[in-house]
Amino acid sequence: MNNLWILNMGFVALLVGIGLYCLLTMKNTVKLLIGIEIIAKGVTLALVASGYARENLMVAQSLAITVIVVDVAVIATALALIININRHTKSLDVRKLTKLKG
Amino acid sequence: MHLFLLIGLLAFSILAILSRDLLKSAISLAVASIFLALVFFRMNAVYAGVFELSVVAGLITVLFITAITLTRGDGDVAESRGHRIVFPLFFLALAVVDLLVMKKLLGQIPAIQGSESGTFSQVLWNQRTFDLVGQVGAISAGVLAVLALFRRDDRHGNAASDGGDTGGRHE
Amino acid sequence: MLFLFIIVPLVLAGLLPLLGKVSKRLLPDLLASAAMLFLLVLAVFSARPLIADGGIIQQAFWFGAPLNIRLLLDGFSLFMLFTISLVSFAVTIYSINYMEHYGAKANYYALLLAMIAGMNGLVLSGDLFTLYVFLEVAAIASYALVAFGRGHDELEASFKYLMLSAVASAFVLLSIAVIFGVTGGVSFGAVAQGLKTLNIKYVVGFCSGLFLAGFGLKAALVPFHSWLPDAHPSAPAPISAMLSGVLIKVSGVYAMTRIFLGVFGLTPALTTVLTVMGIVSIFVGALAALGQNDIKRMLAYSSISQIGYVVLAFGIGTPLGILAGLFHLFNHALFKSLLFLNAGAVEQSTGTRSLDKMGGLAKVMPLTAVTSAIGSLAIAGVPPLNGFWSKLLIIIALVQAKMHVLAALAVLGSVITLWYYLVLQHQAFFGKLNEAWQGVKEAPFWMSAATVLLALLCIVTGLAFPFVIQSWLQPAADVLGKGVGVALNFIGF
Amino acid sequence: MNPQNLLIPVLLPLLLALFSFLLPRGIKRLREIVSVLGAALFVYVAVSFFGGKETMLTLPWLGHGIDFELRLYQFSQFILLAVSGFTFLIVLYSTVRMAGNPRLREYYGYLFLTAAMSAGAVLANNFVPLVFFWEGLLITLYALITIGGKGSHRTAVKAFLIGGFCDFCMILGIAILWSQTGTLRLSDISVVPQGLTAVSFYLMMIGAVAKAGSMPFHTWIPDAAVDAPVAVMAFIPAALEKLLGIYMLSRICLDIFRLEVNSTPALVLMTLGALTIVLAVFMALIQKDLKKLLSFHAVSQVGYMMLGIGTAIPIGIAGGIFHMINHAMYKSGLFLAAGSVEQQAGTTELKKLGGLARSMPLTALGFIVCAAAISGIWPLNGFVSKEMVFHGSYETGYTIFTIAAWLGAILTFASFLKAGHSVFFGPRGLETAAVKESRSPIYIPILVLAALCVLFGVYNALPLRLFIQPILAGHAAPGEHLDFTAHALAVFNPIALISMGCLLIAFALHVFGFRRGGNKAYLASEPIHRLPVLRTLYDLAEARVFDLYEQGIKGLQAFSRFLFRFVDRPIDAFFEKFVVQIGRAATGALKAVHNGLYANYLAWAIGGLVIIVWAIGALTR
Repeated sequence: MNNLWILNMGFVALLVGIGLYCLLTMKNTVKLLIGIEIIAKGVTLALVASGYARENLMVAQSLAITVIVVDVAVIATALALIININRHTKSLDVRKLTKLKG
Repeated sequence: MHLFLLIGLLAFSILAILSRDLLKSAISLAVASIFLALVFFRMNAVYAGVFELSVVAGLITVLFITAITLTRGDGDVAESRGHRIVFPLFFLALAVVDLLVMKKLLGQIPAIQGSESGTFSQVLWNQRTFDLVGQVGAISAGVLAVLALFRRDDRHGNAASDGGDTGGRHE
Repeated sequence: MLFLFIIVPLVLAGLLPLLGKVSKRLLPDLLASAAMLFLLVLAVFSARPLIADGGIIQQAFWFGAPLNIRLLLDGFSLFMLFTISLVSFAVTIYSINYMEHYGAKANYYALLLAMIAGMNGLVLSGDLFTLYVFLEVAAIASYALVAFGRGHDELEASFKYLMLSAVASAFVLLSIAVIFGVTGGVSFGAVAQGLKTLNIKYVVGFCSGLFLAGFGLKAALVPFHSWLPDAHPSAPAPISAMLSGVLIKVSGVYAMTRIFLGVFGLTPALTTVLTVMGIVSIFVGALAALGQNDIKRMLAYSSISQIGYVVLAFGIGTPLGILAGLFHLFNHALFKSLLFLNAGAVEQSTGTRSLDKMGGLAKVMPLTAVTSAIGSLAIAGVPPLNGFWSKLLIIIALVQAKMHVLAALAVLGSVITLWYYLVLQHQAFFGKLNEAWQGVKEAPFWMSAATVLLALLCIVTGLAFPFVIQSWLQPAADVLGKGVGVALNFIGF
Repeated sequence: MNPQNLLIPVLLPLLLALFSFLLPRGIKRLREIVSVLGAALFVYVAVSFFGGKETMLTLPWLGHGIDFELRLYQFSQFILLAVSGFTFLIVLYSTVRMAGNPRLREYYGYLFLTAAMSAGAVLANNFVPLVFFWEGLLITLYALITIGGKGSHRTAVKAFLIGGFCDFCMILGIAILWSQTGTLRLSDISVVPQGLTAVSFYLMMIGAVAKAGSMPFHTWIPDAAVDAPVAVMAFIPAALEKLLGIYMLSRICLDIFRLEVNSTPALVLMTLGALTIVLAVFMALIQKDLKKLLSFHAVSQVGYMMLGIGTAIPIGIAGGIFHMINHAMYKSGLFLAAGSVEQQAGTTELKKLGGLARSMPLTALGFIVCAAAISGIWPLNGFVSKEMVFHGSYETGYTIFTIAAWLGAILTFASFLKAGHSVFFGPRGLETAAVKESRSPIYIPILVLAALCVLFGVYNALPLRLFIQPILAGHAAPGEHLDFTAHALAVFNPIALISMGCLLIAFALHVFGFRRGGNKAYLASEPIHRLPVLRTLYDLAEARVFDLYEQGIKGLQAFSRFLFRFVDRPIDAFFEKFVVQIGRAATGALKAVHNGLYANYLAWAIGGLVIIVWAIGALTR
């Protein structure tokens, strides 16, 4: 099953890659968060695929579930931050967040 | 079949990024999640699939949509149109590198058989208990974070409605 | 017993928001401080005998029933536990006065406790994945704590911190996934065992790179440091102290060191990359600090620089280098938290963080000025304070390892450090008293108590450094010095 | 006795110091009351220790032979008793004399800190704790001098630098000794000073005699006499530093090194002593300020002690040590009396004072007794100890030292005749018309000290048997005669007769000078002042040509000017033009690239990852 693992990992790389592309080029903070989500998807896929390849699927699934739960907490915090920021700047533009510099 | 599911996952992810409307993005993300869940089902990872479906496609999408509606109106940010040209180029380059490197890098790993034992719940409860504690921690940290960020303003002393309490940086 | 390190702060973190409804200040103050003191005592007295003959694995109990949780404790993790408990105790008693004007104390303490639970869990875990989970617990709590003031600066800093940190977590997790796919396990022992039998240098190198980027971002090594000068100054002072003093070390340096030295084994390639990153961080941090006008931002850049020293020392990989790195890590935890707490006291009294506007504060805040002078001298490496000894050890280790150029650069970096701390001290505390601060008062009791405690520790550690090294550092250095061997002993994990 | 108890003399004053530091300024009497009671307790502790068995305490400290070791034996019991006694008297005196000083809190704090450090230094049996306490004394001295207020800071720095230099010498000596003997425990070391150990002896001797205030390390004392509070002067340079310095010197000469009669180190020590006696007393003679005069005597008298100890003959050593305790008593008494006069009359300038004996009879009585004691008048204690030193120095065969000591005695008496005459007798000064006697806490310590002077003179058997003999017992050759009480007050021997003659000469000199000065007592020393060669020397001394510190400072200034012009400027230009510019450019560039854009920061991180992965890949073989 090694080939399937490589195929999966290839798609993981693509997902992470487009996630990073989103983070690098997009301006909307919510969009950035979606980029993070896509990276997280890639990572979950990587874990399950690795478990499948090593016939260690049960451990892999529990790891994946943990990742998902942690991810929810991160996303919730991030969205709370974004809503708070929106109250201050009346905008979702990440480029307006450049007050701290130097 | 597996390949098609993966391509579907990728396609909806790309859609989620490139779509100009945030709501469409969020929904595309949910669809991508469904595809990922299907991939999991195909790999017999039923529990992970169910979780992906319910939590990511469900809960996270709800969170996103709530946030988007809360910030809508003043939240429209025009993404540049350059993405239509830049992104395909980027994606192509990424895919080429991926194809070249991944096989070479991971191909050398010999296949060893794992020693799977027990059912899912046994594994989760008996081997990964510590992770569960971590999960509890992460959830409570997340809840506390949200509570802290949406707390009612009960500070006293200097009235700071607009972050004025850190002083020095307001020159 | 070790499980208490995680469960006590975690349970208390869950209870505090409820208790906060009953008593807004007294109860949270009391409970949080008591919990920290308890953990400190636990770390010093109870956990220490456990590692009398090397590391142990302890099964956790929950009301008498055994749980399937195995905690790993050896010299290194005990040392980190001690450092965490010490700094967090000082920070908690400092918060009693400082957090008054922020409000929502119960919530604040709950987050702080969650962060500490996360760090303790990270340190006690013997498994790559568990390490990641607790890393995230500490990180999530720290995002909220950075943004606790909810001003524009805080939110902006917190957001950037979160977004960069999330990427770092993804890198770490990807690496774990690959390692899992290669070896079929995630515990230290299984991974070390698996990697030993396989000959896949490039995959391991790739994973090391991912880990280095991920943990390097948590530790704020150049070029992954960019979030730190925003996040650390924006947070409330005790949290700045906590982040700079402990969090970047636990979630960055500890995790990195544990994996590279204890699981992967230090390769020449890693040594080169680590030392170069260390030296670059030292200089970028120091030079950037030199140009700062915001006192906390200067301290934040200085943290980057000092972390550079720690990583440089670990990168050498010799026993002396490891010892020096550990010692500097501990010392930096002491004096950087001290300096951040003092900066907080100044900010609270004067309402500004701008060095230009300060001046002559020694006259109105003598205690703060003195403790801050001790901290500054210690971090700049003036004998006989603790910073001097650890930097000296680092330089000796570099010379021993025949890295003469790096040694010279490390000395140069230390000169720049002295320079900007003199600037800081001079502009803030000496010279003519700014008219506006005529009525400024010394920091309140608990704040002063925390800073005095840390300042005394700086002096004591400096004077009695052989004792500190003997009793706390040597066991930790021994563990790291044994390299992968230690992880292999825990194979039955 | 429980060895742990040895910590009490160190910890008790330390606690009192802490109490004083922590007690808020507002509370009035409590500080004084607790201080006096605490000091009394300190005396009690010292008394209870006295006569006890030898006790050692060892607490592990830094390892490597560096332990916290204390040792109580006859000598340290005695010095501890003296330290505590003086602490008590000074505290009692300060309750009135220092009242109203705005820095009272620090004053009592540092006073007790000094006592704690002294107790530690006396008891220390390991060089490292010894140096620790010794250096601590330097810091408290600095702090106490600065309490004097305006102008005292400069003197404090001077005292600090001189003390620091000499202590550095001592540390160097200790280091050499350590390398030679391999141990830091005082009681384990006993070597003959030869070669490197002789160097070590000289260095440690410098440390010890400088603490005692010998020439040429004395110059801060007269300055401090003017700037520092008089209670501080009476406590530290007059009493404590003598006790500690001479104690240390005795231990160096008796225990640590085995000084042999007329060996080179012994001769060096004696020469230094004789020079100190003569030069300082010449300076004292012409002083026109009571406190300055006393402070020069404080220097001069050290010479007797050094001379006595330097003889390495039992009677000389006994004389030196006995002189130390005597000196501490009468010199403290004199300083306290001067303080009493200063408080009542507002000045200590001899010219402005006069005829105070009637209005301040008790102070005058104390002063006269103490002055008689320091001048060596039969049967006071000064007579006894000086005679012993004379005998000792005579027995070495180098009569020149004895003659120098006699010369010192002449001038000492002459200068005290002058001082006493101009302050307490003669016509009343115009500005001091309405002077009253001081209050009891001021004159009681003076009278106690004066009474002790008489007691130790008349019943000299008491101190000699009780204190001095046990100290010598372990060191003298077996069969040596150690009981000096028999000839202590004997006047019918050549040496004592010459001493008496000296006093007569001094009296004659005073009368002669008094007449020549137009019946003005404060001018009585002028004839000597105006002698051809001496006059030039005095002028030079007045210009501080002999003050090593001032000269050193001048030399340093010249050197630094040189450095500034030819070394510093070029380096500065290099820094200014090159380093600072580069630093500024780097800082500016770094500030510019930290532009706050998230994408920028993330790009660094990803770039960093790529570079790291590439580097690891390239470096992995």
